Amino acid sequence: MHIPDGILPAAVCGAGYAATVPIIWYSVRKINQEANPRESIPKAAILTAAFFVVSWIHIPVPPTSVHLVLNGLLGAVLGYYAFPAILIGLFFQAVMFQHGGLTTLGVNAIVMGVPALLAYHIFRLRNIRREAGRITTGIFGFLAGSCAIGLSAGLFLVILVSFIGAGFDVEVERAAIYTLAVAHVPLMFIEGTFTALVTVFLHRVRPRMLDYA
Amino acid sequence: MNFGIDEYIHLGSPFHRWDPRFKLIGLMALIFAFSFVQDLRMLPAMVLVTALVYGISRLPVSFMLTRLRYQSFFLLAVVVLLPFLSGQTVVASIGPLDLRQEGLVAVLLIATRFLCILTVGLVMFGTASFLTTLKAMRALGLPAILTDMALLAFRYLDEIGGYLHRMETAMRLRGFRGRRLSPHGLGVLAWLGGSILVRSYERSEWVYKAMITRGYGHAKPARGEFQACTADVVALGLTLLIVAGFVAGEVLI
Amino acid sequence: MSSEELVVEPVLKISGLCFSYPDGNQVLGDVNLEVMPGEQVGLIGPNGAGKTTLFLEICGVLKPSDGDIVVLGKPVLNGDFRPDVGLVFQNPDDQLFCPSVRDDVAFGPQNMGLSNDEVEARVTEALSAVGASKLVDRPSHHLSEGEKRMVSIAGVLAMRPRLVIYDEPGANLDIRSRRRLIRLLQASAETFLVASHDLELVLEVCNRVVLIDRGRIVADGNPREIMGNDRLMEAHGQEKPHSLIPHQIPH
Amino acid sequence: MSSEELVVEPVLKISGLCFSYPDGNQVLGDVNLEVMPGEQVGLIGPNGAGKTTLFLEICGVLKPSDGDIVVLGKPVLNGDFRPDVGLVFQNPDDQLFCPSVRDDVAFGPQNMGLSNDEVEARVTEALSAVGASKLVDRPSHHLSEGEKRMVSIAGVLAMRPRLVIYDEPGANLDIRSRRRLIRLLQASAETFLVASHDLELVLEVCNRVVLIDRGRIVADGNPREIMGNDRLMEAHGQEKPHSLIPHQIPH
Ligand SMILES: Nc1ncnc2c1ncn2[C@@H]1O[C@H](COP(=O)(O)OP(=O)(O)OP(=O)(O)O)[C@@H](O)[C@H]1O
Ligand SMILES: Nc1ncnc2c1ncn2[C@@H]1O[C@H](COP(=O)(O)OP(=O)(O)OP(=O)(O)O)[C@@H](O)[C@H]1O
Ligand SMILES: [Mg+2]
Ligand SMILES: [Mg+2]
Repeated sequence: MHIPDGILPAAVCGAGYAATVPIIWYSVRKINQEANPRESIPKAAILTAAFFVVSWIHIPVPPTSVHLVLNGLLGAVLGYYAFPAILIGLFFQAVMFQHGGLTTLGVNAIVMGVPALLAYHIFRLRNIRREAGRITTGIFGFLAGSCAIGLSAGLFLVILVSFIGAGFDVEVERAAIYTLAVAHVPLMFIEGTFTALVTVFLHRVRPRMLDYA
Repeated sequence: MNFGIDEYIHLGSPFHRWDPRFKLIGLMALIFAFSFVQDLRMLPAMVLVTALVYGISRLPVSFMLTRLRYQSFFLLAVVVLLPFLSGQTVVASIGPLDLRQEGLVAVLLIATRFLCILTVGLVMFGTASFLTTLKAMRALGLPAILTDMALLAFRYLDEIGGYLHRMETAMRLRGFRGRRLSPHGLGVLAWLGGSILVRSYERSEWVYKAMITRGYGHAKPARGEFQACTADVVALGLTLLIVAGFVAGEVLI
Repeated sequence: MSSEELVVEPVLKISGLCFSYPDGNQVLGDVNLEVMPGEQVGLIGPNGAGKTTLFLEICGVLKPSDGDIVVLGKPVLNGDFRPDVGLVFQNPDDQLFCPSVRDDVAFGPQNMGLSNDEVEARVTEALSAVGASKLVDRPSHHLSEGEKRMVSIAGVLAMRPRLVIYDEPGANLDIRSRRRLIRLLQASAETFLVASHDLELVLEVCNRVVLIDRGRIVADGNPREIMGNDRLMEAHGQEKPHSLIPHQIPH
Repeated sequence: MSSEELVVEPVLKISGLCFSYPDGNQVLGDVNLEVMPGEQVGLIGPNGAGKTTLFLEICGVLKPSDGDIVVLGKPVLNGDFRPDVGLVFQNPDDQLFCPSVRDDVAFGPQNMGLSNDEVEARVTEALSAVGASKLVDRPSHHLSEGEKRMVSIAGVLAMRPRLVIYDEPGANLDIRSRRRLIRLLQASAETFLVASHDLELVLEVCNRVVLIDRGRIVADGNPREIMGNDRLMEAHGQEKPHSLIPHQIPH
């Protein structure tokens, strides 16, 4: 779900970059309000690498296998570090695998990163009434994971269809969006389930890792 | 684990010698100029400039071809679908499908821009080690939080990739075959992912301790790793001239 | 070879094994090795000699460039799952990925398709074999280094392998845990291969030693003879274990 | 203590140090230790005895629950950066956090606020002290275990600490690299503390040994005397090193 180079007009790419600036600024400000922002940098950085690696795990979806995006999980675990983490992850991908693009880095960061921040806020809700148990954690993990990927897919499609090429039939456009959106429902389910399972695992093994949220 | 992107950093072409900060600015500007192109008549110039850049960089063509592989699916989808879906002017019909002119033009534009940007990107990142590039970005004033995180993430990517590799092997040797999608199978994969996160988290706590015993955050690291000479500036000027040419061409035509 | 040995089928038979990693340099060159039931073989050699690579070959993880590996009469095929060969990894963290010790030890038996009761019995048996029964309900990520080592061994033993391979089992252990490991290996009835830089450990648990350097077997035989051979050991970056050195200091 | 020693300022003076982790259980209880310049102290004790915790206290990473630590006449404050104390971590991968060897060795000196030239000189000096000058331009993650160890030591020596602390420096090394490390420690003029489960190594490099168990110092003195004391060693989960054991087998 990364938009490659060459597809989008320069103005949209530029707008994407421009939009990352305030989000990064906001994230950094939130991070600096923490008790010990210095301590979290190595944590967030190494977990960025870890998320990158975890997304290489093949999830079997017969007849093939898929890689998960995991931006919901990333939001749940990294909180405000999620956006810088995603920006860095996308940059690595663009440089090392030519996956995604350099001009579209900003746009892709918005598509992946804004839903991650949303997931963070969703996942935080689990502690709203009392300390969350395993089941509550799982439910909110599912919501965080599936909402994040759902929103990302939505943004991705809207951007792609509105800016690619020279104008579609309205009908074709609507049909394309609907088809692709429906195609993403199983993906939302898998991402949500995987996120739920991982958050429950972390809750059981290293609850401290979920402290951000 | 940088997947061979720095396989050819020892070739010693002018691009290899170019100050990485200037190279980043120049080639980024060029890439954006390419993405600005909307007119078919600009395409030959774009291809020519790209070929020139790639030729000067002395990177082998095979390098580009292997890198192209990763994105070819998306490109293929665009090439196959767009001519039928986009635009009004029908130029031909294949059965129930109409081939449209606007779609064809869009495909040509997209494919060329894609290839040219990818190629210039390869020159940008394939002629210096990734580490040097990251440091150049730091020297260009990217926020410290981003460059610190990127440097650390880059350092530990290989190692964490090793965790995944060995843990998957260990799982396979104990009979795990994750080929079918089952609740149990997905659960095991989630444990695998979770374990990697936990191990990385623990590593990060030790890394932090090691960093503060060596004074992390006490003084800003001294800068001045890069020294530009006249040639670097001239090269940047030349590149920006080409960039200006593209923008002017696009606006005027 | 005596005629008696010929009747017994070797547990492991490697002939003419060669291997290179994709980046080109040859890591194993013409390895020949035969291990008989009940042999407890120590594999020694410097870093990068190819010990781990050889183990991965035996387990079918890596595909030989040339040569054959036969375990218990059946050739090892690349990617095959062979419950009769168990590999204990150098770093227990690579092997412990389940949330609890029970899940972890049960992982192999479950994948072998055993019934729940059978799995449970295997878990109990394996954990008591390594003396870690108390840990069964603990999360694996909270154990001490020595405990992790024992649980990872239990996870392998629970599949009842007939050939167990230990890659540096003594690494990172304190003296007490190392002693416990040595006892476990001494008491073990399985045929095993153990790679180690801790030569004292090899001396205590093995009845045969194979010295490997740069992907070739350079010596094979009695532990005391090989490790007592100064010239040989030094030539391959090893040191004679202290327990084989005459004393300078009176006690 | 003789009157002569009293004139020399101790490098390290710990008095009445207690420490508990936030989860409650006490890890260090009333530790008192004085290290004089030129002393090379081996710290031995079972897993979980509190060796690493003690080291983190000395470096000011952890805040004592009670007691004082004074290094070179100046009290250690929590969170302070004290370039005169250098800690070499057990796992070099924790310590080599910069992507290249040069950056890593330069990290400490840069944070001390030295000029670029000075930093460069320190890097060269430290790398040549550990015999790793060739590695200066290599990425840190592609080094062998032994190389990583040497580079991580260089990263600490580059700050020119007057007290160097080594946490299990011999772990994961093959015999050749271990020997190189022993040579380095034997040649070192700094005062150092070294924690190790490899008692032979301690015997070779230290002129004093401290035995710690469950957060308390239970013995302190001459290496041969302490490690030769069977009763003491066994009571604290240690084993007499082989080189101090009379031989059963004739050579
Ligand atoms: N994935 C890999 N790709 C390329 N080369 C590799 C890979 N893994 C190992 N090697 C190389 O193969 C050689 C043998 O490595 P191996 O890990 O088998 O040695 P070893 O005897 O187990 O060493 P150690 O005692 O350090 O565990 C080394 O030179 C190593 O650099
Ligand atoms: N971050 C932590 N939180 C809580 N307890 C801890 C933490 N780190 C260590 N401990 C506990 O403190 C005790 C001492 O640990 P420490 O790491 O200092 O031992 P050590 O002597 O260095 O052991 P080893 O020989 O295994 O390195 C152990 O019981 C350990 O479980
Ligand atoms: Mg090995
Ligand atoms: Mg320790």
